[in-house]
Amino acid sequence: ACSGPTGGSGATPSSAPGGSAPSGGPLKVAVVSHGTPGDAFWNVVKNGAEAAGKELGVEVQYQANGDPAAQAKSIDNAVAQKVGGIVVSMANPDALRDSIAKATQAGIPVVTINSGEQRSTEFGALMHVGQNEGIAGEQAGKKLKDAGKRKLLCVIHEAGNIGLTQRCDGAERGFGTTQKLQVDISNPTDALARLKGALQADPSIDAVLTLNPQVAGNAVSAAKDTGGKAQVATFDLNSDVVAAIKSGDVLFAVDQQQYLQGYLPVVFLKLYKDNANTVGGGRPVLTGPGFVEKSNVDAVGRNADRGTR
Amino acid sequence: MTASMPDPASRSGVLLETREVGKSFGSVIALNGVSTVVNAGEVTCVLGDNGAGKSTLIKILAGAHQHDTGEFLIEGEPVRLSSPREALDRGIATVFQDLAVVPLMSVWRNFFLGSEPRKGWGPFSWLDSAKARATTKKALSEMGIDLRNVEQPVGTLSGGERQCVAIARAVHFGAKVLILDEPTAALGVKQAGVVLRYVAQARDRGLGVVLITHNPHHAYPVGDRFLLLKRGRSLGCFDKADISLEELTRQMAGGAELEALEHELRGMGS
Amino acid sequence: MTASMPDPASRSGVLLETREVGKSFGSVIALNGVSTVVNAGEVTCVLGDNGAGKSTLIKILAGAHQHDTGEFLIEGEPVRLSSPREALDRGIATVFQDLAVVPLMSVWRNFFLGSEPRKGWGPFSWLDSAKARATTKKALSEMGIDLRNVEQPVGTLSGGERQCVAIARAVHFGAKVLILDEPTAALGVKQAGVVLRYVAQARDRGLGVVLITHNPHHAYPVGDRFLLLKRGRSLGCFDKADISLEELTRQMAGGAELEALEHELRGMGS
Amino acid sequence: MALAVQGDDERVARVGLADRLVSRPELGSVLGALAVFVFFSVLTDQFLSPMGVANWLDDSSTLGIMAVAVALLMIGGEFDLSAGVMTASTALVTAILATQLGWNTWLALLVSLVFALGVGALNGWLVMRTGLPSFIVTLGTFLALQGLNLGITRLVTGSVQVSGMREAEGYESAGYLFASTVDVGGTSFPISIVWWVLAAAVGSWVLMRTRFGNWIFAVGGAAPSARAVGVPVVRTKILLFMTTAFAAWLVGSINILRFTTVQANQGIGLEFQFIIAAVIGGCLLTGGFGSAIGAAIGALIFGMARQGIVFAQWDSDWFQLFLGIMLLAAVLVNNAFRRRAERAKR
Amino acid sequence: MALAVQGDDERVARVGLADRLVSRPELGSVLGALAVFVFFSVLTDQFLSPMGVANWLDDSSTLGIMAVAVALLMIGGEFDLSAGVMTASTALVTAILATQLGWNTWLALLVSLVFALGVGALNGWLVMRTGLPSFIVTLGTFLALQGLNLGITRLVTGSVQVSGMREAEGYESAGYLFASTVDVGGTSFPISIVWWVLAAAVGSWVLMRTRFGNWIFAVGGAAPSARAVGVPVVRTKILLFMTTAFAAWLVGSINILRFTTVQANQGIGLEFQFIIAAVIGGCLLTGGFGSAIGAAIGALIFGMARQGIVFAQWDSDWFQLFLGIMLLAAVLVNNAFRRRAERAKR
Ligand SMILES: Nc1ncnc2c1ncn2[C@@H]1O[C@H](COP(=O)(O)OP(=O)(O)OP(=O)(O)O)[C@@H](O)[C@H]1O
Ligand SMILES: Nc1ncnc2c1ncn2[C@@H]1O[C@H](COP(=O)(O)OP(=O)(O)OP(=O)(O)O)[C@@H](O)[C@H]1O
Ligand SMILES: [Mg+2]
Ligand SMILES: [Mg+2]
Repeated sequence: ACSGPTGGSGATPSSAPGGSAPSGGPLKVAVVSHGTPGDAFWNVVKNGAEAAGKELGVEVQYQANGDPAAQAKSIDNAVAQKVGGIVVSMANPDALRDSIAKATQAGIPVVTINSGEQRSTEFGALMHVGQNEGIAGEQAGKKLKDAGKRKLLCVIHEAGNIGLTQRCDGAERGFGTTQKLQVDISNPTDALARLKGALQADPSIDAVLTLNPQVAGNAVSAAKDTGGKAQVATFDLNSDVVAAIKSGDVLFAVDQQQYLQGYLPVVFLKLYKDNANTVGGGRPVLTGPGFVEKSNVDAVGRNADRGTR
Repeated sequence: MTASMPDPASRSGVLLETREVGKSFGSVIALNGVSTVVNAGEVTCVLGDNGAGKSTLIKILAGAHQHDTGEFLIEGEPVRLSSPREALDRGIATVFQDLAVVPLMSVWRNFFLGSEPRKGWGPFSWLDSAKARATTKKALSEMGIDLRNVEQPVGTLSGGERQCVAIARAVHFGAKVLILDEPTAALGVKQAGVVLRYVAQARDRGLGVVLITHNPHHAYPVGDRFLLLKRGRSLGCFDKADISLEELTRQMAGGAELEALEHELRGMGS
Repeated sequence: MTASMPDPASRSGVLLETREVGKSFGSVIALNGVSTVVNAGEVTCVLGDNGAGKSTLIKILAGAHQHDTGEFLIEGEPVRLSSPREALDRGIATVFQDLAVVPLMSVWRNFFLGSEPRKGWGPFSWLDSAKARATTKKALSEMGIDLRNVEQPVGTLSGGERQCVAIARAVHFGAKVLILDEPTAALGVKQAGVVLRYVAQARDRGLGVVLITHNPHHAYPVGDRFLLLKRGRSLGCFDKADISLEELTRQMAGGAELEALEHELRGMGS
Repeated sequence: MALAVQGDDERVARVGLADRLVSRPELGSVLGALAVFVFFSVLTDQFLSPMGVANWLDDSSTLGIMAVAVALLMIGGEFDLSAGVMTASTALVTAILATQLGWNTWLALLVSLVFALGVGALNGWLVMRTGLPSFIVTLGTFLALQGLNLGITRLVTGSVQVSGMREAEGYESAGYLFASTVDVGGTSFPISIVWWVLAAAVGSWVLMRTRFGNWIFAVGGAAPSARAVGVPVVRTKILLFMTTAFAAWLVGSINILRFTTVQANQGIGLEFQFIIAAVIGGCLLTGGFGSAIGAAIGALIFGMARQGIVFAQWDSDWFQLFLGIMLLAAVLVNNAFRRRAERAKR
Repeated sequence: MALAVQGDDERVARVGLADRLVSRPELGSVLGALAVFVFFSVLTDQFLSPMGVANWLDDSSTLGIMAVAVALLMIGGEFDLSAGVMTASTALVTAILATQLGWNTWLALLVSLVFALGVGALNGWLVMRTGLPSFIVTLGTFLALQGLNLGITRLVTGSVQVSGMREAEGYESAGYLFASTVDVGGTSFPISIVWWVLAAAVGSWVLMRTRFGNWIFAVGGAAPSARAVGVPVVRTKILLFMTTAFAAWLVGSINILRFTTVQANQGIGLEFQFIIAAVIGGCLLTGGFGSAIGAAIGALIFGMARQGIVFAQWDSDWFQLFLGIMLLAAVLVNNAFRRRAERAKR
């Protein structure tokens, strides 16, 4: 494999990317995300990265922490390990600036995923894969507006989670007046009851956007129990949501194809190391948002259970 | 308190006996080679300084501790009681020095704690609380304690009333042997009199009684036998005939040694 | 323990005086109209049953409780001590019945707890631990307690040793008045003798001493004045000349009433 | 016999009378529940509508089942921080066995029950055996279970949730027991409300009317004294830990059968809600005092407040603040009541 | 004088000797730290590299600062569940004042310090005033602060994070104190490590060498006894709560100046890590026993294990499981040590 310093991307001030990796052994890639451990969305990212690692013979190591300080420390850890590449999601870019700088200074190529695309180049990242939670939310909002909805309820299932807040804010941009509701993902009974309560309290709500497939299931029950006027859209899939899309209970699921946000960076880093390829030419590689609707649910749905959609 | 007398055959029998019983806690030897007997229809008094091991001895008799050395016999049979429950089941009821009441629980619940009367079948049995309340009220009023309300938490009773609850409980459940650890310590003279009268009564009903006290004036009138302990060892076990009240008092206060001290203090005094 | 005598002028002075002092806890009247004096160079003994209010009285003297009624005077000046700290600052040191030691802390830390010797300036001062250790060791060895190690937690000492730590501390910090609540209860006869000798010594140095005990044999040799309490009320305050040991013993055991009881018990006995 | 010694102790002064009323542990919670109920009934229209009522009863129900068990444990003088995650662990065991191994739902539920009781017994055994505070022991099992939940779920399914219960054999019959709804006047009430009422009733009955209940008060109030009069302290406490685990299994089963899917990180943080409900219901954190009914009402306050806030369309950002203030207020009021009661009775 | 009464108590049998060694509270944590250190040094290459060392020292540092303060509080017999969120609250106050109101960083830090000390004093005052367990009181402030953090952040910024500290006036100088790095042999170590060592040193010094330290042990070991000999119990305990709050302010300031941004939900759950570090470090949950150095080492174990797991490339899914088992093992070992020590010394 060639490991020449070709610097195809102007974005990296790096020296030899391949050269800094431990000689011999397989490429090591650290993935550092801002999802809390056990988060459904980020689980798919993890699966994507691990699948790519397995296929390409890359050692992938996944760390997740919602606390930006802990995320920064995970990046430092990866730098200390002299990994061959770092994949990081930047929900809170400022907090990660110094750590990412440390990585690029050490000649480790960094790929940003999911959030923080505006700051990606500024921080010296190789490229960005995926797209802002805000944009995903905005498009979902637009789509609901196009469907003729008047009033939207956006459901945040984890208090203070930055990614979820960005999605709801995006939805508001795309849709207009949006009401926000906070539920507790760790207590499904409470989530259901609160959804019902919110729909009852404001009967003018005719659309619900949930950010987690389990909450989507709750929202569907809540909508049915309160008269069935409100329609549900959600982020992410599970088998229940797939069934609900088929039956028309769920209008659509936003599909950020986050599997790719895990998978592609590993491939890109491998290519970069072996072949000095870069992708995107300084612009983000978009993974979505796609929408899973009645029309395409059959094709997509099968994979939700495997943890790849 | 029905005054039914047990059959005379058991009246003179040896109920409890310890032979050279000893007990250590870690490196502390709390009791060492103590022998005594408790006969039916007699009162055995245990006397001694603080820390002499009185409570330790009766905790062995009551199943709260196990002895390390020596032998402990109940009606001639060597035993090793593993829990207070077992002692109770063998008819040995105890009033512990720290009373073993639960302050936040009501009087009647404390009274029957560990020996609750039940109604119903098997796992679906429930407390016969009406009976428990009535029995508690009766047992206490027989001791001269007339509580307004047996639902009152024990923690709200005065020390003396609390003591009476514990004693009434032991008398109620004590089939053969009644053990009282300093029952009169928290009591005024009048109540102490009632307790001593109780002891005498239990003795007359044929129970064996073990009475612990600091006060020779309380022990002497009711006792038949006096076990003197000092720092975990026995100073001897005297029958009432062999010892006078004055001698008992002197022994307990460490009389001889004190007299010497008294002289010395007078000498150096102002 | 330097043997410097205070000037004779203060020797016969009244150090502490209570006039009809009373104290209630919620609805419990623990103390009611108790008067006594503590003179320099004299020992005032407080005697009484359990729960008589002895500890409550000396806690008022020691600043741990405040009296509700009556007057409390220190050297003629009416006061109301708000904390044990204040009492200590006025030269009144106390050995509480529950000892007021912290079991998990080392001996020397306990000894100086609340009155730590310090080096350095203002907020940056630190414990003079070398001095504290040496002082502790010296004060204890003067009491005849030779600890291997003053770093040992107090909780690992025997009850007697623990008592001696508390007493040595009080003697060390007691400038004018020394109050001892049942100091001999946990002690064997020998150690009790040492404590009584200490009391006598403190008295001879001109301190006023308040001694509480259950044991008239301990009280009589050293006491100059005897305050008898019963159920929160004073039975009287006697000078040594006015009362004999026998009378004192009888009073404490509730003698007269007991004699009546004794007759009764004999009558019904076996 | 009966020489009249009588309670006329001259040392006891006046005794308050009206104060006798305030000595029930659940009094504070009943008043609190009334206040919250009236407040939201007046403030919002939907709160008193049949559907609104069903809504807050539903929310209170699973919390209430746990609160009753946790209250029993707390009265028994112990703590269980692992109770929240246990609701997820039991659901996960059931779901994995039923969906991944294809077991019959009933069998899966049974194994999950055995698992729960085992964890409860382990908690109790560790606490009793080592003499360590239950806070630290159950904090350990809390963390361990949390790790197991995530690790095993990912290992088995590759995702962080297990779903598909609906297809499992025996789902219908089990669902009927744990997850059906009961129609009352056109509004459907989930059956978990029945379980909640049942738990409160059984808990109260056990506590007040059985020998075991007597023992619970005793081991929490004064364990050495209880042992001295023949109460099997170790057995009682271990059984209490197992009761909490059983309740967690019940709630886990209700959840998995009702929602047919379970997330690996479910249940985290709920342990505090259980404790808060029990404390609002009048349980003493230090043991020996409290009531099962009180805890159930504490859960009701919780549910009403939580849904009332939604009905009133308040910003849910402030919910935690409200919760914290409610907790502080509740314990202060309970505390004041108890002090008055104690003062009155001295 | 000195009549030789002497310690020859015939009732005390043999006394163990070698057992004297095991009576230091921090012994368990030192051994644990050594074990973890050796284990990961052998297992992975990078663990001992300068950057690796910087990494786990960094991770341990802020945790260690808090652990020392929490250990002091725990030795003083109290608990603070609000300590975790406090690290976020103080950072938020600083950030909002500096970025939204444009205050000078130093002034913002000062106000935030006053806020922290106020909350600490409130915690302490409530606990001492009401006599309630600190668990329940600080659970209340924990919830209230959590709500305030979220509510106020969203109110002021419309999002759940505050950023832009770098542009604030005085950022440079303040950052120098709290968030700079120190180069040692080409590797940069964050200055928080210095703060951590300082906290451990000051904590130990206060605990072992000052009068206040003596009082901490006393109020935790036996508060009534301490009061009886003239220790100001209330003042000591309130000061301990304020110390914890001060440490939270220090950590909050380090975080906000280093990362220049703070999220509203930061810090939640960390309170358990502080408590765990203190307990691993040998502090007794019931008070009166423990060491500041031990807590600092407990944090070190935590940091080494957390980063070591990453170095060893273990699956992070199982981290919590590992943590739970480590906690249980640590307390069991500490407990066994202490029992042996006590048995030996009886
Ligand atoms: N559980 C225990 N662990 C260690 N030592 C103990 C224990 N129980 C008692 N001891 C010790 O054993 C000795 C005897 O104690 P015991 O309670 O039997 O004395 P006592 O004669 O009842 O004294 P008192 O008159 O004060 O009640 C004491 O030195 C005590 O410290
Ligand atoms: N803090 C308190 N709260 C309520 N009641 C109290 C308190 N302290 C003491 N009492 C009560 O006051 C009365 C007198 O108690 P005190 O401790 O003074 O007795 P004592 O003479 O020292 O007895 P002993 O010989 O047992 O030490 C007792 O009835 C006791 O229950
Ligand atoms: Mg005893
Ligand atoms: Mg007393």
